[in-house]
Amino acid sequence: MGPGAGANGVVHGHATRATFRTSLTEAMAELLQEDPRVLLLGEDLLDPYGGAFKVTRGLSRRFPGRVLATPVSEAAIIGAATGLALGGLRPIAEVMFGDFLLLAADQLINHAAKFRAMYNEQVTVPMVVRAPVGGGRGYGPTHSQSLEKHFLGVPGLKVVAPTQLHDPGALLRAAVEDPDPVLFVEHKLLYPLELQAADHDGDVFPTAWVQAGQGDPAVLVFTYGGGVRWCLPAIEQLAAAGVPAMLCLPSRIDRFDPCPWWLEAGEPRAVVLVEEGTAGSGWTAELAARLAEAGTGAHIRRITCADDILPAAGHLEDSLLPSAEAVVAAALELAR
Amino acid sequence: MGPGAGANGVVHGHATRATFRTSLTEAMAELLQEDPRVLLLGEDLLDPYGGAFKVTRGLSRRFPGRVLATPVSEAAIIGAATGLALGGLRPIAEVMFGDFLLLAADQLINHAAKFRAMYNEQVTVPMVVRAPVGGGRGYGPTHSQSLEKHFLGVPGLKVVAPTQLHDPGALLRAAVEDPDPVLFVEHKLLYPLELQAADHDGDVFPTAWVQAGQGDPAVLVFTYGGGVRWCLPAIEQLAAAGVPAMLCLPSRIDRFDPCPWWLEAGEPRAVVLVEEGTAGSGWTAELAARLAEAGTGAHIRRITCADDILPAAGHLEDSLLPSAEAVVAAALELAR
Amino acid sequence: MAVAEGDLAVEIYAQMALIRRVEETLQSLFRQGRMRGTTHVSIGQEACAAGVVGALDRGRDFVFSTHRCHGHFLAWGGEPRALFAELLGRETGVCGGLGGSQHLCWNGFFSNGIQAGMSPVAVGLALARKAAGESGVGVAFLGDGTFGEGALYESMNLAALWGAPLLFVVEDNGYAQSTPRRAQHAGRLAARPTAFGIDTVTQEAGDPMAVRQLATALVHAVRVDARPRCLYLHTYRLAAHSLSEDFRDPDEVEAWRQRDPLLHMRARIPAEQADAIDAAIDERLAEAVAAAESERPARPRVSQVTGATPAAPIGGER
Amino acid sequence: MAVAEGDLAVEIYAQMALIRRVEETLQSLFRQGRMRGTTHVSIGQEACAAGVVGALDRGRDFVFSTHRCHGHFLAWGGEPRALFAELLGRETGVCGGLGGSQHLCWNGFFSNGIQAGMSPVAVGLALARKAAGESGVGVAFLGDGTFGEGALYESMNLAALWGAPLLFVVEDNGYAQSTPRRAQHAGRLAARPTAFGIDTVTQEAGDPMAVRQLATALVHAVRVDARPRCLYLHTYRLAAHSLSEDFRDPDEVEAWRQRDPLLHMRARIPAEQADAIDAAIDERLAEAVAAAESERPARPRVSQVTGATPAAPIGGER
Ligand SMILES: Cc1ncc(C[n+]2csc(CCOP(=O)(O)OP(=O)(O)O)c2C)c(N)n1
Ligand SMILES: Cc1ncc(C[n+]2csc(CCOP(=O)(O)OP(=O)(O)O)c2C)c(N)n1
Ligand SMILES: [Mg+2]
Ligand SMILES: [Mg+2]
Repeated sequence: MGPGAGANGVVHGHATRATFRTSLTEAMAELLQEDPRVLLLGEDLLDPYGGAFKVTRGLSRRFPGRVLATPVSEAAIIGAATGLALGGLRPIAEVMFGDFLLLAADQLINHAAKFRAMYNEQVTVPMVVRAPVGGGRGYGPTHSQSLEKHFLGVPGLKVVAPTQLHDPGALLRAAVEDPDPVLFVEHKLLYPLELQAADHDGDVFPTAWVQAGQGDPAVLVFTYGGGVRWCLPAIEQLAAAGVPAMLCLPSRIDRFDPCPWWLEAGEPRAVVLVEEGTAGSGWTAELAARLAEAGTGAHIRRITCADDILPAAGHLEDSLLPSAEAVVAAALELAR
Repeated sequence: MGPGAGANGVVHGHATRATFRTSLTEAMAELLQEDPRVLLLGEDLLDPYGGAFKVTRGLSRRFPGRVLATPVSEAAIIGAATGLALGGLRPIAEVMFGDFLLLAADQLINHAAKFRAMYNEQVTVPMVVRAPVGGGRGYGPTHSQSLEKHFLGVPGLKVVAPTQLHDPGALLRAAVEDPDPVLFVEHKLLYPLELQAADHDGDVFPTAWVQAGQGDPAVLVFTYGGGVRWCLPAIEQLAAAGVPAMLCLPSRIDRFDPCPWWLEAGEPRAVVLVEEGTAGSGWTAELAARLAEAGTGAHIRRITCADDILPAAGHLEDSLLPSAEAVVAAALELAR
Repeated sequence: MAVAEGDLAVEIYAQMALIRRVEETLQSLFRQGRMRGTTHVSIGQEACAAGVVGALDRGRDFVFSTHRCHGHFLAWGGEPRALFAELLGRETGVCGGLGGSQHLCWNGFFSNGIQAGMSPVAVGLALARKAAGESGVGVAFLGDGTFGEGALYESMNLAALWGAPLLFVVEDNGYAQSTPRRAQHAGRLAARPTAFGIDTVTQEAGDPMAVRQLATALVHAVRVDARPRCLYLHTYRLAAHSLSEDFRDPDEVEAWRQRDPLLHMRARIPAEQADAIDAAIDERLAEAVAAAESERPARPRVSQVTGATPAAPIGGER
Repeated sequence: MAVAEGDLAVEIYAQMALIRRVEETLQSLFRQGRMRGTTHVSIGQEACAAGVVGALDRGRDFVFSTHRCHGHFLAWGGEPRALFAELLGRETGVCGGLGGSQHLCWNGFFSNGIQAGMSPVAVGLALARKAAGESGVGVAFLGDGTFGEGALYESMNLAALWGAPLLFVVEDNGYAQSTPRRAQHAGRLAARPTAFGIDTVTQEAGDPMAVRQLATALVHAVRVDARPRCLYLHTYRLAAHSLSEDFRDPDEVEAWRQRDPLLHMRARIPAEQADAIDAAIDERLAEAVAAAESERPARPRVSQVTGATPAAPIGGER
């Protein structure tokens, strides 16, 4: 779905104090209220604790019996959610840290994602797996990763990543209403942020965009999820330096095609692709490949986490992650 | 390591009857013979059965106590191998079908691959995980996949994929001698094939290449592992059609940089990237991204498995997998 | 009682004989090269399928099976013709030729090729049915080798903790592929479910009637209190693990062949009746194979849900 | 005996007091914003670390720990200063500042942040040491919540099957994060290792001397026959799970605080001796913190083993 398709430039009107986190919490409350098939499961979701990142806080009190605290069993959580979905329910499972998704990789890829296709459309698995991801909090190598790249390109599996420039709750609702399993990755650093208005297209999982500077963008930046924290300042800095730039933020990141956006943006020469995951066969690799295959001739630079573990020490972590400076530098070099 | 680096055009001299499978078996026999630290573990490895694909046949009889048949516990197999490696041994673990690697994804990615870096170089994990992968045998959706793409771009993890144009046994030896964990993927259809001579560079994990037709190649094809079964006939067909073509077959597929090869090949306009894994953020995405980022300006086409489960029915499976025809067609279109 | 028991014996024999003949037919189709891929037959273990699945109510219950699933599928009422068509890659196969031998789905029956992978899924479905106020009971079949997989224990714990109406049925045939049970497991397997709060009953599957009786009682118990149970069956497969060679001690196999539960059941009903059953099965299967082989090849999937649109050149330069 | 026992009590008290004060120091460093990230303290559980780790031989044994690893690390002989430096992100940290609170490695001590993920690794290392003919014993610590993870059972089975010289030590503090044990597990947890062929002994960790005695006996038993055992300790953490709020019933926490094993141990040795120990610890830790804070920031890793060379433009056109 390109920007041309359903682009309508609608700006979301959010309650003044809505944050990324409350938007998600409220959406789950509404879903639980409206649809008896919806239920939540995951580790430590119950009140008063309300989940490690407090996204489900208040829900178990409001909806007794509809929020389930599970054992520390990631594979069984996802497997059970799959069975609940097969049985007509609409489970939203939480994996406490996205790093632990690897424990459920078999359930997600060899079970949930396969059933509809391999059973010849006799069943669907309308399940959502929420997972907080990302670094920047000094949690160290096993609690800071952005492993969603390993779940891209999986037949039958969608991957959605909201930012504060989307409506995270609406995205979660769309994921719940989707007939297929959706991996829903939430960057930890975004939770406290207030939602921000942005243009977006009309897709069920909309792509948001922001332009900085006047005239056709000389630089087009693509990122998703937590990448917004570097790319938003970066395009402002570029604009301030006289280089008009556009940031494109898909919310559905699997199978995202940057080409229509590049055309729409006026075929800018410079394209910067940014992701927090480590280098190699990730999200930006797919985008770069599509831009290349389509013959855009764009000058492309990927900015990713370095090819290394994420250290606990904050200054080391920062030195490996992307940054606004890196995005700006790459953009200026390409646009030069 | 580009072709310039250690290219020596050496052609392997193999015993007449050596196959892909016997090369691996013999290499393991030699390693067991030479190095008391080497041991094998995996499901059903013992004689007379000798493993699901018979790669370890004869070894448990020749080396009693050095080949361990495990329970059906993929996570524990890889975890135990990791501990054995920490303890100074050189384990070679077999995962019966590459599809089951997902059950060990956490062990591979959050444990084995991380230890050396996250423990600040105090330990190494010299472990090899062998896994037969790929389709073409009608084994259905959970026994036919090429999931190695999900293990690319993992800090600390190498991925090696031999073909019959390499020396599979030598590659396995190099993997065993490597200080870091190596995922070693063997395409099921290659096992019975006789080894074939080819040019190769001087890397520990060499890249092999084959040229078809006279003069500078108009088309450069990259693939690995099982992809050789389509690409080898494809370059011959291209040559027969008057289009000189070159096939480049890296054995180490993680972090492979196609750019030096493209330069060496005379900067051909047409580059076809072929992998058996499904579309999206896979091996060919990374290659295309590198070619694009480097500003090669090459015309690129990726050929992958369709974005779908691999059906059991043979004709359906064939219809989703790449083929020599698809490679030829893409090459001709690009080179036109 | 005698009459009812006689009827039951006939029913069970017919079920077992059907399974046996279907799988023998599959073996010969593979041998003749008329099928490709691989398959796992349950020859010798039919009492497990006939005994357990027959205790279920097809209207509300459901079955999670394994790689060795044909017997369970047939006992559940699946059509031999649809099974043959599936393995032949025909459009009319159970899953349109997509799944093949290990990946079946039909009317509340599911199998998958990943050992123990279906156990948490079974827990989830059982809980969904329970939440819907249906009194359905699920059966989750497992082999002894599958006790190697951690996901099984996560599932047993969850099933017992949350009260999933699920009967775990273990078909302990003493081997996982080529490896004997004692080389795979420490402790006594049947003690494991108990340690996860699941009451477990052990039974020799050589007596199909006893299996049925026990399964009926257990399914009833699960239905009543919606708590999981485990039925641990000792059985033996008389055929090789899959299509590969059988390396077990021939004497051991022969000893079990002498105790073939199918023959045991056959002896419990009148010979003419058994002959008639056999003849009817042979006729039915001959027709089923012929029909399946004449059916159209499986068609490519229509809806590719999350399919990417193929990249097409959009730049101006080509 | 009285003297020896007195010595032992002093040793154990000193160990426990050190752990307590180190973790209290960590808490206040975090509160003051001098550390970032997160941490899990073992306040209240020190008897497990002091009792068990002290039973090991640092020359040949090894320890696999969990997210709640500081106590185990210190009991193993790890330096408070190196631990502070690690959490402060200093070059001289246990792992050069790379691992942080949960990911420690030093001299045969390993921890990782993935629940149960280290258990198969511990089995492997134990087998390697056994293969080398060393009589080393490994301890693998676990929490009650960690019994949710399937990998643990795969590991217990393998350990018992292959005879890994490993002592599984469970610190059952009744909670996993915010969730009480009874809301996570069916059946009796201590029965589970037994079902995998691992003899299990249960003990209240309120009595540190008894823990040491039992641990010593079990480590010896494992060393002699190279078969795994399990020591199942009942304990309680007096602090919150991590740095977040503690939602447990304050009365419950208070009741356990009254039974604080550290006070119990303190009462078993002469008061002046205890005071002296405390004072020495305080002095040592003040120095350690000051030293750690003055050390150089952690340096980027040098060898990036499998690092990719950054893509550089090679085409002629730019
Ligand atoms: C996760 C996984 N690991 C390994 C296999 C390969 N495999 C297929 S059947 C089998 C043995 C299973 O043994 P058991 O559970 O006893 O069942 P049986 O074959 O005896 O019926 C194995 C290891 C698999 N299908 N899935
Ligand atoms: C695989 C995995 N899942 C979840 C977590 C998050 N987590 C950290 S500690 C913890 C609770 C562990 O409970 P327990 O084993 O009882 O240890 P305790 O914290 O009580 O010492 C959880 C769920 C994790 N670290 N790893
Ligand atoms: Mg078996
Ligand atoms: Mg606990």
